Amino acid sequence: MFEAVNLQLAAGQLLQIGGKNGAGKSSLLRILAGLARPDEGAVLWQHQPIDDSDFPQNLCFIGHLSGVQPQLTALEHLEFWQAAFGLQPADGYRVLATLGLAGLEDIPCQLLSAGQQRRVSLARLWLTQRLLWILDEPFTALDQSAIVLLQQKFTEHLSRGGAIILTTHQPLTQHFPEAQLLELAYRW
Amino acid sequence: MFEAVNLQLAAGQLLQIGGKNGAGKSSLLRILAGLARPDEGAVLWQHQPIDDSDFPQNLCFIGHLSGVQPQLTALEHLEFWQAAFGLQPADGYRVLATLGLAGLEDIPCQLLSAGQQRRVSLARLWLTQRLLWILDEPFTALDQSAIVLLQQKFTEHLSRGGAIILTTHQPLTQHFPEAQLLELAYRW
Amino acid sequence: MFKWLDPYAKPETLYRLCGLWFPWLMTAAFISLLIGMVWGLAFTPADYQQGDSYRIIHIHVPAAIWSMGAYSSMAIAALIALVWQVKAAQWAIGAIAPIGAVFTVIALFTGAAWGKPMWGTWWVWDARLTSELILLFLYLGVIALSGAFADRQTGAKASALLALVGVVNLPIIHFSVEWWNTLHQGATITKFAKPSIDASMLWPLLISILAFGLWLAALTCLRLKTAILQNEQHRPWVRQLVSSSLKSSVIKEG
Amino acid sequence: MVMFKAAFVREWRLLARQKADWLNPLMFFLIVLTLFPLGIGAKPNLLAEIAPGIIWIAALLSVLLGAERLFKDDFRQGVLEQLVAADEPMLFYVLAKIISSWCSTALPLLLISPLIALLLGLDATAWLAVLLTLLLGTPLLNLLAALGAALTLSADKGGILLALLILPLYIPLLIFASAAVDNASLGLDYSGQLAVLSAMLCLALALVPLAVLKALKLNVG
Amino acid sequence: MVMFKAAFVREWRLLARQKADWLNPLMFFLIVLTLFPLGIGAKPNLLAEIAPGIIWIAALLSVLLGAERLFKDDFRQGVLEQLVAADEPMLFYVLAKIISSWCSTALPLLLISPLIALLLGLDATAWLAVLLTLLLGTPLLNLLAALGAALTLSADKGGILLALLILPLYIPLLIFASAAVDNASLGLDYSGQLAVLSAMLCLALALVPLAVLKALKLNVG
Ligand code: HEM
Ligand SMILES: Nc1ncnc2c1ncn2[C@@H]1O[C@H](COP(=O)(O)OP(=O)(O)OP(=O)(O)O)[C@@H](O)[C@H]1O
Ligand SMILES: Nc1ncnc2c1ncn2[C@@H]1O[C@H](COP(=O)(O)OP(=O)(O)OP(=O)(O)O)[C@@H](O)[C@H]1O
Ligand SMILES: [Mg+2]
Ligand SMILES: [Mg+2]
Repeated sequence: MFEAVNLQLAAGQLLQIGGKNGAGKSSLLRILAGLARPDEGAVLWQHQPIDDSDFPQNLCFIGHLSGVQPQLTALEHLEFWQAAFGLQPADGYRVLATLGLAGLEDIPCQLLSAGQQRRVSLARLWLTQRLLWILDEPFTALDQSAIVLLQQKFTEHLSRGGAIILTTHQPLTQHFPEAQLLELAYRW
Repeated sequence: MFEAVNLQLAAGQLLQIGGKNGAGKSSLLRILAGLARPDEGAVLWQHQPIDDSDFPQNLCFIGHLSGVQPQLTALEHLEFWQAAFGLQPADGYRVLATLGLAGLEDIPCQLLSAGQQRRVSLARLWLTQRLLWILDEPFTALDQSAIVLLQQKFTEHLSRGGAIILTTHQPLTQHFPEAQLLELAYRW
Repeated sequence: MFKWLDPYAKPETLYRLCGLWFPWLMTAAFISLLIGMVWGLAFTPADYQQGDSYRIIHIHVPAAIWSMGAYSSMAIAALIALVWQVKAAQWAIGAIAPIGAVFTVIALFTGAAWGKPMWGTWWVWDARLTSELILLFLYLGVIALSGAFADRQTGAKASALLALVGVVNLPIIHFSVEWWNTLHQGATITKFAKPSIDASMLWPLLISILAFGLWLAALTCLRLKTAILQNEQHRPWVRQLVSSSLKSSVIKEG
Repeated sequence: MVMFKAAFVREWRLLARQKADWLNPLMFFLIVLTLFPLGIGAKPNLLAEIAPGIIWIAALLSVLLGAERLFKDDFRQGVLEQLVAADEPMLFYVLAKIISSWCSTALPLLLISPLIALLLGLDATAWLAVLLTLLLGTPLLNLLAALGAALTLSADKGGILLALLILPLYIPLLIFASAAVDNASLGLDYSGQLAVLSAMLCLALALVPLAVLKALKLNVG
Repeated sequence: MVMFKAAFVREWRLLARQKADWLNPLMFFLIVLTLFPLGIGAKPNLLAEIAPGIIWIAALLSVLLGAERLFKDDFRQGVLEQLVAADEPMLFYVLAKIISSWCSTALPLLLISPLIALLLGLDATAWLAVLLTLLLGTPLLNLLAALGAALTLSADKGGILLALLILPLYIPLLIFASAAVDNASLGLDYSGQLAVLSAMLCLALALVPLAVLKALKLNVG
């Protein structure tokens, strides 16, 4: 599917994967996240194949699907992920308030709007201390203020030495002048 | 939920409903499309309540959900909607090719990428002669070229006397200087 | 067609009406229940065949009849809710269903208790008993369905539809004793000709039946009142009601 | 009519794509049937005696099990909301769904009924009765299953709520059908039961599709 | 352990939110039980004879019917892919799922078993045997159901494929369990069958969660 993709990412870097619909961005992200296996080649994490390293413990992946359970409330969603990440219970209310969800913490997520659900899903990024974020079109359904918020979070994460790989159809570069861009070509 | 929304739309007009996440855009669209019943007030079509008029026969609604069956191919999807709209069988291949899906007509839609699925879903707009289009964030998952394509289609539809109501978080105005904009405020 | 119904369908009016009726219904139910039970259980002669065990009839028959009565009224409410989109009728379904279910349980339980001395077994799978059991399942289905949706409105409407469909079971229950040969008693008092039961037993029984009916109505009013308050809690008239009742209680205390 | 054809073609394409949709109910039916001899022990007389009831219970459960998916996918993917909004002739859509679900779940059962009769040791008259009652009864099963599926569409309880709603409605059917087969194996007349079954079927055919339609709109709106 | 607790709490919240999740299997069980007397006719002797088999078949079907949803929602909403990618201690997640599914589907059956014994006319010894076999057997049912659910996760065939995969595995269980109850009602010793059941349970407890884990990863990747 891909021809000779070769990429490296250092700490503090953001990599945007671009390309038209169907170019293979999502497929590439799933390979990078270890969810799919490449036909050829390998994904390395600190010079080791990801299967043999502590790569999964350093990864936070959010794909096209939000991972938000419709019957649970936003707060309960966060509690679960805190435990899953092995974190101390933090103040979920605060994170949700940052994301503009104050007052909606106790409503089943299925009653939230599309953008609000996306925000709940992205709230994981405010919790985790993991190094590598792999995000597939994180800006979907978000309004401008939420996009700004998320980009600020990205900047903060990068400045702490984290790395981000993401896809999006909206141009990013003005906010992240140092971002790498990998264009995948669509060929059929 | 809403306070005093009052809007009118004439033929050839585009109405963009704006507002932050959770402002009530989707809810408003569902009410306008007759899928939900307003607690108070009424939706009129050519001066008649929509329940009593030929409104549904003039409507093409595409919401947050794509309406694409994962197991069917793009072509089969189109055939179904042609029949449902009561149209003569048209050349599905041509429409799909216009949308950049040439060569993918016979693949079950679940194997397509997110943006390609969205394109299949939007292909209905190329088929129908219905007057009013109600679209909830139609640009989601689309790449730049597809967005341009869709906006051209909008222009064409408007020039033919059609009307469009849509929501989107991306600014539209430079392409449609005459578009009306209705901003909903988010209040909790 | 039912325009005269409209004012009563307004939640506020309905709430007042329920509040008005409830004390009367409840007192009437209580008094007739007392008369029926005391007369029936203590003062009527023992049956020459069944001895004293037949006295359970004073609970069994009213509960059984009104388990069906409750279902019919629920179905009527469902029809109104679906056809005329009356919200109050939706709430009425939710108000009646649990009461009806309890009546059904009582009928089943007393029937089983009566069956043990009469037929020598708690339970047989005959048509009357089974269809009454189905009635219970239908009630439970209506209750379960109304609670199964994230959107309450959808749940209410869906359960209304189910309640309507379930009406087919009512004739089956009633006529089961005629259509199949069963262990259960044939129609003795609910047939149109002269009841085949002695008057000294009939009168207390009729009073008990009346009492259960009143009881059903009273409880429905009560539950409907609560349902209205719950569903309308954000409306101005409820707020007003609450604040005025708060004020009056303050005055009393003061 | 165009809509009916389109919906029907669509259903058959889906069925053809997923052969399991019609193979599985059949296999489930067979497996449930084999559970009984295993659970009860190999007592031929006993088995022959309970055979009619068991055939019917297995048929009923296998229809029930496939019912949940009937409208679920179309609902999840938003097909239904688009149809409702455009007020397409939804009744045809509903009918096409019900008919093709009957073809895919019940028809195979009819076709293998001789095999079942053989397995459970039923004679020819009893088998004929089984066949006739299945012919009259299974459309009713599918109709009611469609109603249940439509009612529980946006409920997040899955198949078991559906089962709960529908099984009570199946019971009259079960009673008459197994009584018919019972009578047949005793050599008695069972035209009365067949008449009742036909009457129930006619009633359901007239009313259920409309109720399904109503329920679908409820769940989408 | 933290993960186990978190997953467990999450499951219980979901259950508490949807009471139907544990009420419904119970009701389904009861309704299926009532189907038999109806289908077979009111013949008390016959019923008592087939009662143990029937109880077990109904239990099996009701566990089966609830099984499909076990991982489905988490898969559809992308929870699973996020868990797998982050390599969370998935085993705990799996265990929490299985245990809470047992608590919600099988435990209620145990609790109402006296009522069932009454309805089907079983005596006290037979009831005890039913209770003991259910106690040993139902965890096995849930374990296998979880395996089936995990295996068929990304297949879009719904519950019926799952049923096909799992029912054959249930058969040994069914045979031993109903033999035990049969023996009990004849006044014979049935500790042998209980021993076999316990052995099967231990084996499954050791192996199935790992297999489930593997199957989940397969379906997500
Ligand atoms: C669990 C067992 C039983 C159930 C579920 C049951 C159910 C019912 C129902 C539903 C009715 C109302 C029928 C109607 O109004 O059409 C009824 C009426 C009645 N039952 Fe039972 N019953 C049971 C046991 C018994 C027993 C053991 C007796 C006495 C031998 C009995 C005597 C009666 C009588 C006398 C009536 C009034 C009949 C009439 O006038 O229609 N029932 N029962
Ligand atoms: N059935 C419901 N019950 C209660 N609240 C609801 C329901 N549906 C929507 N809401 C609330 O109504 C608000 C508006 O939702 P809506 O989906 O219309 O927003 P939106 O403007 O489309 O947002 P987005 O840009 O995120 O799509 C949200 O805050 C949501 O929580
Ligand atoms: N399992 C599969 N089998 C066959 N082809 C597949 C499969 N999954 C994806 N594809 C094809 O691979 C291509 C790339 O898909 P992918 O989802 O990676 O695109 P994408 O770049 O993320 O597009 P988008 O911007 O629309 O999200 C698509 O053309 C799709 O048809
Ligand atoms: Mg993609
Ligand atoms: Mg929206």
